[in-house]
Amino acid sequence: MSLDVAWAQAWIRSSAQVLAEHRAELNTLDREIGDGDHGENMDRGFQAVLPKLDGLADGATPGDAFKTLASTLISTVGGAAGPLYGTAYLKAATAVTGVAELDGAAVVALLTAARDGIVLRGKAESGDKTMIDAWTPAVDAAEQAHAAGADPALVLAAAADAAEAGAVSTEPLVARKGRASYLGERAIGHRDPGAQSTALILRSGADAAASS
Amino acid sequence: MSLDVAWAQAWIRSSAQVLAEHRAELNTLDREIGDGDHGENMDRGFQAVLPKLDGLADGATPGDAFKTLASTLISTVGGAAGPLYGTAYLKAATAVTGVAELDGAAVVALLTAARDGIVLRGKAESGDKTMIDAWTPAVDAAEQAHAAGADPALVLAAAADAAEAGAVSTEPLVARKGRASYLGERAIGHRDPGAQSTALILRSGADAAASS
Amino acid sequence: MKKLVNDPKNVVDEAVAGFGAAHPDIVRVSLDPVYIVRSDAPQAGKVGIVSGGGSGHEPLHGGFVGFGMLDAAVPGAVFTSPTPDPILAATKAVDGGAGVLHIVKNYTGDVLNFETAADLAAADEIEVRTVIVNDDVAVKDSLYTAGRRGVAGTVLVEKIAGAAAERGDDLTAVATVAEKVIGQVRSMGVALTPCVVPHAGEPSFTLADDEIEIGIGIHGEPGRERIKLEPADAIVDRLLGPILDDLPYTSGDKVLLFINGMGGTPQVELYIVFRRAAEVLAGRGIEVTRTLVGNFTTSLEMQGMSITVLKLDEELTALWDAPVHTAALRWGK
Amino acid sequence: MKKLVNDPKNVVDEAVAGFGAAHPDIVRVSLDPVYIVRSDAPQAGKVGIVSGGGSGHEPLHGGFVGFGMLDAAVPGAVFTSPTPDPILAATKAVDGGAGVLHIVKNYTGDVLNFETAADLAAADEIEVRTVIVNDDVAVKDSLYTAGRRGVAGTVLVEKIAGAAAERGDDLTAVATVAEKVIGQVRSMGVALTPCVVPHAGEPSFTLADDEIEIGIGIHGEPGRERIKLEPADAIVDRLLGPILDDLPYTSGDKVLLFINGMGGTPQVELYIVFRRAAEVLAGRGIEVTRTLVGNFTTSLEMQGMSITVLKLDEELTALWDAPVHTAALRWGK
Ligand SMILES: Nc1ncnc2c1ncn2[C@@H]1O[C@H](COP(=O)(O)OP(=O)(O)O)[C@@H](O)[C@H]1O
Ligand SMILES: Nc1ncnc2c1ncn2[C@@H]1O[C@H](COP(=O)(O)OP(=O)(O)O)[C@@H](O)[C@H]1O
Ligand SMILES: [Mg+2]
Ligand SMILES: [Mg+2]
Ligand SMILES: [Mg+2]
Ligand SMILES: [Mg+2]
Repeated sequence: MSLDVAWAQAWIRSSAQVLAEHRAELNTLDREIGDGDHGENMDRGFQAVLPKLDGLADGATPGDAFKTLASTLISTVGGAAGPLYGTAYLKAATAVTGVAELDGAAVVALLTAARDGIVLRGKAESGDKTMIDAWTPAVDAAEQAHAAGADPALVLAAAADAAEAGAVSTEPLVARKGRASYLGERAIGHRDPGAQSTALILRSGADAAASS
Repeated sequence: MSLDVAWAQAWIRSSAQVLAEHRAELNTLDREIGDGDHGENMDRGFQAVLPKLDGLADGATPGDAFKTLASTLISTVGGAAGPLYGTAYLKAATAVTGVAELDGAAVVALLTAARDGIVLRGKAESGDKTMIDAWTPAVDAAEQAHAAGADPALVLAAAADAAEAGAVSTEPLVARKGRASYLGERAIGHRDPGAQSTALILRSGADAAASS
Repeated sequence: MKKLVNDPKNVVDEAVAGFGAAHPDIVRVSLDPVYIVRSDAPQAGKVGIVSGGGSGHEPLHGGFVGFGMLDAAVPGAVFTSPTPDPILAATKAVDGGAGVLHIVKNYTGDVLNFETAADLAAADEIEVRTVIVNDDVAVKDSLYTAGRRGVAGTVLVEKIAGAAAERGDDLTAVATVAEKVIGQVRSMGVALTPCVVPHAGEPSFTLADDEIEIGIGIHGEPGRERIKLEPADAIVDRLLGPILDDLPYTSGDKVLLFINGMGGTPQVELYIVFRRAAEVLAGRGIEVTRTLVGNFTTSLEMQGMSITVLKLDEELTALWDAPVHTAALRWGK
Repeated sequence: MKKLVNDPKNVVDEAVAGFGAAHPDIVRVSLDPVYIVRSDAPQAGKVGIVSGGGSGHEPLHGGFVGFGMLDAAVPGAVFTSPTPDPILAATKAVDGGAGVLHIVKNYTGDVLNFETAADLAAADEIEVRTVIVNDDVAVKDSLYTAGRRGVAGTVLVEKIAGAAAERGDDLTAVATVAEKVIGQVRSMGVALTPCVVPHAGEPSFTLADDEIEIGIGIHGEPGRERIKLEPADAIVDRLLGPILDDLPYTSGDKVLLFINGMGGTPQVELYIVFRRAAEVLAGRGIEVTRTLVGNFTTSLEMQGMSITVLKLDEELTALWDAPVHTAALRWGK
């Protein structure tokens, strides 16, 4: 199992499939505390990148795949998620530029850069009930797994587990960023859609690593 | 029992009460094949006349009461029913001008003038599925009852019976006048609201005569 | 029923009062009897133009009172034609000595009440001419019906007759141009949902979740046929067919294409409809030279729309383009 | 869901195409990427004004493109802010060398996407200034929220900034007047019914038959509180209170009072609301000197309305009165 460009492509393809399958669910989460389009937005963006993946040049790196994904998300998703995920993948791509195969440290760098990109654009802190509440636990778990000597696939799996728990952890929160922040106490009891899509995407990445 | 101004006032008051009671029913009939306001329209007009009835001068005749009713209906009902019933009562009032107490012939003259007034304005023929399908049988029945020697109250009762049957007889018809005419075959099976209000009004007149 | 109303009985009075308060530069309103006139009425020497009908079709007619269009509008109760009194009062208020044109939609109640008002005005020595708008091809114009209904085409009659009066045409000339528009304008509509009359409190009709009513009237009167929901383009084709067949418009004709919202239809949908209608007309060689898109003749909150096509010539085009300054239609001034 | 659409995926493209076909005298449209510009863009030496946001709020923003208002509008998918590409393309299309003002409603997505587009424009040496409209007092403006939302007050910002640009103000001056409007305009809305986003096919939220949502957002975002239906006057009072308290308007102030329909509310209801709002303002000694009533910032077919109050001075009044010629707002030309 090596985290090369084939893995990056598999991750993106599997994310597209998973997001398509969860489109309605993400819309529903967003309808409850936002405007109901998050599934639609993510699906549009990830479907749009699929044809472009095949066009990657010979010798392309994972970073090239993420850069393609970033620019596609920026130009097709719109809403809050478009710039946030777009920036995340752009920063992730930069963090691993030129690296043909990611090791555990590179995986941690990639996830950290992605999370930092989102914070740079969206200014959310932990506990604001946003996708950051999935990303930051994922970054922390990845760091710990890597420090404990886990292989890259297991680093990703730890990140995915933590992101899933992080998504669940948004349920009792009041939101302080994004549309859900307008709701005050009424947001309590609902899971943040962006945190949920982050969990789905990171799980896809871990699964792709496990089977690649 | 005499058909004097007190009877005319009692008739109008009882019509107002009966129309108020059947307001929703007439609206529903009109909703099915028209625009749903016939009960509203009739109720508005007859409620508006009530305060004016008390203001009739001493020595007023039934014709004066009908004239007051006519002008009130014309100025408050609107729609098709306002001018049609307004003209009916105006012509009826003219037909019995100055008569203090109506005999059977006067009742027939009153009903005939009312019906003719409606035809003059609305140009409907029998079988067009309009209020004429209640009025014309009523006029015919009144004539026959009078010819057979019935007293004025019984002439009115005969008219009321015939109007009720006439209203029912509109059910199988296709309409050729009024809003229901737009419906073609789809009007079949529905009773004409104006024919129904005519039946209610003539029944009120007969009841008022029977108890006056 | 959820509506932004106080007592349903006061809907028209309060709305007219609000309309007067919102547009004091354009209109003044009378509340007893209820009518709306140009703030500068009467205009000496100008033909006055009065229209009216049941409320619930706003901006028709009050929204079209002002320079270059109506001199007065007479709103009846919701979906009920006004009585003769306010029509007469409005007619008097706008009479500038050159006579008054009544523009009446073809419904029995409207025709009869305006007729009585015209008789009373004549008794007061005001010359009144009446034109009856009957543009709705959903209804067969035959001896067996009350004739075609007047619907959204009324807006075009009011605009063009208003421009003719404003340029100084006499009563006969204004009536003639109004009749010309009536002769050349045809419409047909569709409802996706019913509307709720405030005093009734329940829907004017019911449609299943997948049904639409083709040929709907503007008071929720049932139309030609009830069908399953179809794509917008197919619905447009269904409406345009009878319109174009009724008054044969031929290749090379210039027309005004008017997509009218029934009140509750989002504007994106009206433009989707416009796109297809323009496409179909172009396919027949008919040139769309003027357009109007929006909620102009509504049925309260009904979802749906109507398509109106008016055959234009130079005169009508110029009168359409002439300045107008009303609450709902304004240009050139 | 019953809508006049073909494939829900094509709603925006088809509506924009229809809009372009309906108003060729005012705009031209690009379909890839999707944006709407003045037919005479770019205007050399004039500051360009670009706004945009999710579709479904029509006539905002495309209906306000034209002389004296916007130079371009960029519609995103329904209720989803546009991506940077079309914003950049529209910015380039209207740049006449004097810089471009972006008018952005305060939603995270809108702010971020316009931000990226502005960065890209700067890289192309187009000077861009951005103003963020946040007039909705239903949302607390605090560190603990994304800040107040931009709603119907946006129309007033666009009109007044557009007039400033049209009279030749430079970019700083146009941005300054836009900020002045933003500083003095406040709004709050109510929903009686939800709306249905075409691709979602189900209502954006649910309200019981006797419930209304006070403080609704224009995407169907829940508001401040859900209450039982009340008479129109009581609802108006509930909305006006927070508006007037947020920006203390004092006796003697002159204001523009704007009653905005959410799309599915009949016009009679908007005027009933106007009547009460004007009454309340008069009671506080606040003079209504300009008015606007109608569907200008909608949420598809949602029933409901919002009230917007803008404090006027001579400059803002003159800019409001200046000629404008767009599909949805037109006077003086
Ligand atoms: N400032 C922010 N920082 C981080 N994430 C945010 C921020 N604002 C919103 N989000 C995320 O974006 C998600 C909503 O995305 P989406 O529905 O696609 O966009 P929109 O809110 O524009 O409709 C939220 O669930 C949240 O996770
Ligand atoms: N031309 C006509 N002649 C006689 N009666 C008519 C005519 N047109 C309509 N009607 C009667 O009027 C009734 C409808 O009255 P109403 O609902 O009050 O008026 P509108 O149709 O204007 O809403 C019909 O049921 C019918 O009986
Ligand atoms: Mg969303
Ligand atoms: Mg009726
Ligand atoms: Mg009626
Ligand atoms: Mg969105």
